[in-house]
Amino acid sequence: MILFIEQLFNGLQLGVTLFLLASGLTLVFGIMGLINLSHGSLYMVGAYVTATVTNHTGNFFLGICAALVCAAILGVIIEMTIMRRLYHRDHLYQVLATFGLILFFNESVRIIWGSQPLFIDIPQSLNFTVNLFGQGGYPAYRIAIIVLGIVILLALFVLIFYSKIGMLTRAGSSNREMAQALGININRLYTGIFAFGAVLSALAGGLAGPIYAVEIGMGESVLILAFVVIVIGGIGSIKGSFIAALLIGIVDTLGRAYLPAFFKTFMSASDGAVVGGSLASIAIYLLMAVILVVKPQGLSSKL
Amino acid sequence: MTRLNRQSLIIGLTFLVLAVLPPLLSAIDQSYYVSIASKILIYALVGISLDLIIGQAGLVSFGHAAFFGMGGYVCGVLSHHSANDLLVFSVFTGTNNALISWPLAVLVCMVLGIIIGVISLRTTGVYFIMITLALAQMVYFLIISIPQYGGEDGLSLWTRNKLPGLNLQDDTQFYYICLAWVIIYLLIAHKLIYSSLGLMIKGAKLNHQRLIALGHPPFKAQLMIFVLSAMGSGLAGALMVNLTQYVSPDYLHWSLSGKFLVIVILGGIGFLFGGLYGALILLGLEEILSSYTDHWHFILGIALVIIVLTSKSGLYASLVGRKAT
Amino acid sequence: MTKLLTAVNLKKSFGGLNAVDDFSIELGKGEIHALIGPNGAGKSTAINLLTGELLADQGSITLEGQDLSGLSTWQRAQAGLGRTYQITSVINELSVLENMLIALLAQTQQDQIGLTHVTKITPLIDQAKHYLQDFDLLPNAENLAGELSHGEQGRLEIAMCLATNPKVLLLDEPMSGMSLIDGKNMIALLHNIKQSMAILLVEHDMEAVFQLADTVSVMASGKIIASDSPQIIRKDPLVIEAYLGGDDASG
Amino acid sequence: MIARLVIVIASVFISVTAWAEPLKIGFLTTLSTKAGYLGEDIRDGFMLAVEQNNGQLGGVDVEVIVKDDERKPEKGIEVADKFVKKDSVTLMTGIVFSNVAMAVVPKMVNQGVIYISPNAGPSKLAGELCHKNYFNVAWQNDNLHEATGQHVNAAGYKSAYILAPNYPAGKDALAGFKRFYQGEIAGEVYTKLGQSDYSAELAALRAAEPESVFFFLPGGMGINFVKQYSQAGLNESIPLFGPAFSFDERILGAVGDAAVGVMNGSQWSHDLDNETNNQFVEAFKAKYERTPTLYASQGYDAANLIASALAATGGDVTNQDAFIAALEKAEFDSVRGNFKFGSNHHPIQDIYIREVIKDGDKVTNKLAGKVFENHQDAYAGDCSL
Repeated sequence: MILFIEQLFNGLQLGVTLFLLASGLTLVFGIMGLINLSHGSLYMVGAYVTATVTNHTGNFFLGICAALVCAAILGVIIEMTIMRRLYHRDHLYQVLATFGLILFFNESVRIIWGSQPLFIDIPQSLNFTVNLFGQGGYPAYRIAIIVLGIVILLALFVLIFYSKIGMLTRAGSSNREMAQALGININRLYTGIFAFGAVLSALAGGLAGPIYAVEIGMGESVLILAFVVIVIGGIGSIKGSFIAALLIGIVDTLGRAYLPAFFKTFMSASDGAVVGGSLASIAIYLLMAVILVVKPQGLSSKL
Repeated sequence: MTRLNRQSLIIGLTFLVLAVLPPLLSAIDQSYYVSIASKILIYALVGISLDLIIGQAGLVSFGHAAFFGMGGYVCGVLSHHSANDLLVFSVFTGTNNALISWPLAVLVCMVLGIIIGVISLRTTGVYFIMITLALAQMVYFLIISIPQYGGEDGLSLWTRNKLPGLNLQDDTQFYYICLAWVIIYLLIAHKLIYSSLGLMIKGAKLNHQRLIALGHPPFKAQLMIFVLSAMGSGLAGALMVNLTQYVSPDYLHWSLSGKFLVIVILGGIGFLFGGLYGALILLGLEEILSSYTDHWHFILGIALVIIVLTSKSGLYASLVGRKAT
Repeated sequence: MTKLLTAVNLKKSFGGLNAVDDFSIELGKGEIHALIGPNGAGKSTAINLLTGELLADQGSITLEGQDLSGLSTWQRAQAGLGRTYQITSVINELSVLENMLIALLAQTQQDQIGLTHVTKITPLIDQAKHYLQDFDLLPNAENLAGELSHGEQGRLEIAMCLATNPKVLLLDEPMSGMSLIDGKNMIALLHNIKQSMAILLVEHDMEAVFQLADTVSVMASGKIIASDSPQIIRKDPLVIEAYLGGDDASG
Repeated sequence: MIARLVIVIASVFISVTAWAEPLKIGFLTTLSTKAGYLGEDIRDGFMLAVEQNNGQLGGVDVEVIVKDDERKPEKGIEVADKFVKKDSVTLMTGIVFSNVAMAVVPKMVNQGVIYISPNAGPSKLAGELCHKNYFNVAWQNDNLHEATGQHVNAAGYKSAYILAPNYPAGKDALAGFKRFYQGEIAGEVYTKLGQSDYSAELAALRAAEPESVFFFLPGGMGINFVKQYSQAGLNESIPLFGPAFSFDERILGAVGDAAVGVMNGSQWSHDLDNETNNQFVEAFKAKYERTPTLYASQGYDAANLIASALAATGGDVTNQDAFIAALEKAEFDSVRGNFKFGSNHHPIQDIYIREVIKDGDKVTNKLAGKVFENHQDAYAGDCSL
């Protein structure tokens, strides 16, 4: 039974990591109607900058801050030069332009940092295990991520629903021309939102660095999951993305934990593992297909 | 020189060059490039079939690699079984005869197209893009988990499929087979686009509300064109597997679906020959850039961004001054 | 006069707001039934309930005895319910002729849908041109529908509806934005098509309403407050109050 | 504009091949993607040998054409095709990954090309599909897993929990381990390819309470697994074992202290004490400022093997049988000390177990003992050579 709780916690942690990435994506997509395939690249850049600065300064939090600043600057530059011209273009052209950006980012990282994976360890202050479940320890770092994810969710809620900028953002998203007519500087607002999305993605990358491998193309595998999250959650909905992120985190983790065991009961050990393993990887996409068939606009399409 | 006959001049010229390319290349001792040209034609076939549903029906599929890969796997599995005389599902004997495996590949893709089409056509817009991506990823993970067909290592075909009277091992003959299929598919697409069925599909794309109010649900017509597009990509997959004599899950990967979209956009959406020029431009760029530097992705990435920012409706279309529908 | 369409106490509320409450109406063949009322009275919502674009919370709709409530929009259209939209809904990027062909192929000429080249289906083309001639649109057969004047687009939309031989035609403010001449042509047009079908005319242009309508229903904040011949309605105090904005006409 | 584009494309087709007298060697390897550093190491090892003989191998001028296969079989096929048809190459090497090797090698050897694999050693090419033109100077894929299995067995661990990705090389790995490990298998888990989070598998593993854990997860997957293994505090309670693929010097750089204490099976280590190896390690560090990995050692050996055959046949590659006979003798000083070929052109060699230690602030491997003496792969019998 304890194992189940631990798996549930693992699912929660994966869900929160996905939410960090997906929140930036759904903001940009929901408010500016922009499909940004290169969102994963900012996740990668965040991880690389965090790793490099941490290794030089020895201070993980300094690394994270450096990554956030770098992502903000990068976000502003990309938005002003490229994204600004894409808002009114068809989704397909957004896909083509951001597909090009993926190639550009992957190759520039390879030129700057080389193709070898980078090393970054958990900050010493969090490198211990919490005796959460009696016999086994649960890495404190992962609990920190869960807590941080929830804090960011609340912060986003306050920002969107109770702050002036949030109000402007919602106005901008529902009717861009009207907002502009009322004197809101939409361009600066959109640059701000895009940069904010970039910062969120880089933060997710920075935090994921110590757990996962910091390597080229790390953004793309996570990008697909992030798109699944925001579609299931309802595009543009922060609340929806959080629920969907947790749902996918848990389904994927429990699937990987229990499906192989389930198939082993009536198959040979290796066949059961193979069938169970592959079904686990299909589970998320099956979940998305089912939800889209039942609710073609995702779980909740409100902001 | 009005826009129309400048366009038909370029198309005519293109097909002239394509028709004489192999002898031309061997004349200048570059016959190696014939197989690269075949690859461009195969990608063009996918581009044309994908452009059918994006251009005519407004359905943006991000999962066409599923059909491309599935077509390839049908051929790969059949010839794998015939080479090692194992039985498929312990019932059918494998075959290396193109007259059986190619139609079968197209048939399997038709069924897969119906399944994915029926599910995906319940959604519209961005959700359609996402659901096709999700279903294609499921096909990818399904195939990769079947141990006997090599999973990640893929399957090698010892020889290309056999066609009576022709030797497909010879690159030039294989090139002309690919060219023939591209032309046949173009004719089918042309017939569909200018038919009454094509008119209804276009109408549904441009004003879905009016078609419904007239009592004509576009689902059946959209499914039909979706399946036709799936069959085209499946055939291209079968040809690709014969060209490289190898099939692997990479042919089902989502980045390939992305590449197909890039080809359609580069060629110009809704333009019948768009897939051909998109494939020529993208693969041409790849070939040129990769011969100069290992970091060609870097340059291709920037080139794609510039192409989107400068042209309104696809590089080729803007060259000919065509406005995309 | 045979009753084609009868709607009995339809109700539709969005959250707390009762957009349409206890809405009943009957449309007879060869009769133009006008539905008037201030903005926000629920007229468009009522039409959308009839066509199925909105699902009624309560009430029933029958067309020649056939219950429509379970049917989707296109099924109701196939049952003989045509409609136009406040913002004329034609296919702007296609030619006027192609618009007509699509309207014919939608139902009446459905068996003509196939792979033969459109320009080669001469019977279909002739029939389409016949409609265009009736609606004085033949000269711009090859122009794009989007390039037509507002009046011409209105006529094209109605011509497309007629191509499906509807039993009932729901018109959503066809006169809005019309020039004087176009207005006159439209009134004449509605006059001579009304014999073969029942027409529901939602309109603000009182001059047109009183020229065309056989009966007039007045709607205010979701309810029908009066339904009678045009002459009686013209003098009904309740109607005047609803229009001139008494205290309760919440608009 | 379109005219200019067509001319540019045409010009590429007509790039005249320079007439070259030196022997061309087609070096097809993986340079891009996140596994690019593997190809770089093999190439650096190979080129070091060429440079030491100032641009020659066995007294023959060589031109090594290095091309990237982007870890895609179909790209590998395309480049290999170009080597043969455009550059008329008859000697090829360099492939890193088994799936690329399976796609390219059979086609090339059937066209008369001699292929010397510095890395990928799929079981099929060692067994039923072996070919007189195909040599593998590194190992057969299962060897390092077999050695680790043998070590875990000898060390007396009664139960083992084993993991690998859900693809053929993964199944070969666990089969290789089980071929020499007689103890109880506490769990056999196949993970998703390219998976990054192993928390679910680690929790299940802890619950199974095995005495030892063996895993084969190449590249980034291995990095993630080892890091998460130590973060879950498992490295104190359950010893971890694996093949050298997840513990080469450059991966240790990305894993750090999490890997300390892990035992891994390898046919080579930088502290292997023989004259050729010491010289190779010094020369590599001098030229590239980093410690060589086993991949670099395999690239170096491949070059010296070719050099020995070229010297024996006076650089005449046209007489293939003589050249192949010279390759089979393998009269070259391997960095692994004794090295000879089995009947199926795969190595018969000693295999060691290495321990990951902390040397100052650097994490590296230390030789911890010999597991196999003159070990041959399990597929030699199926080969008809």
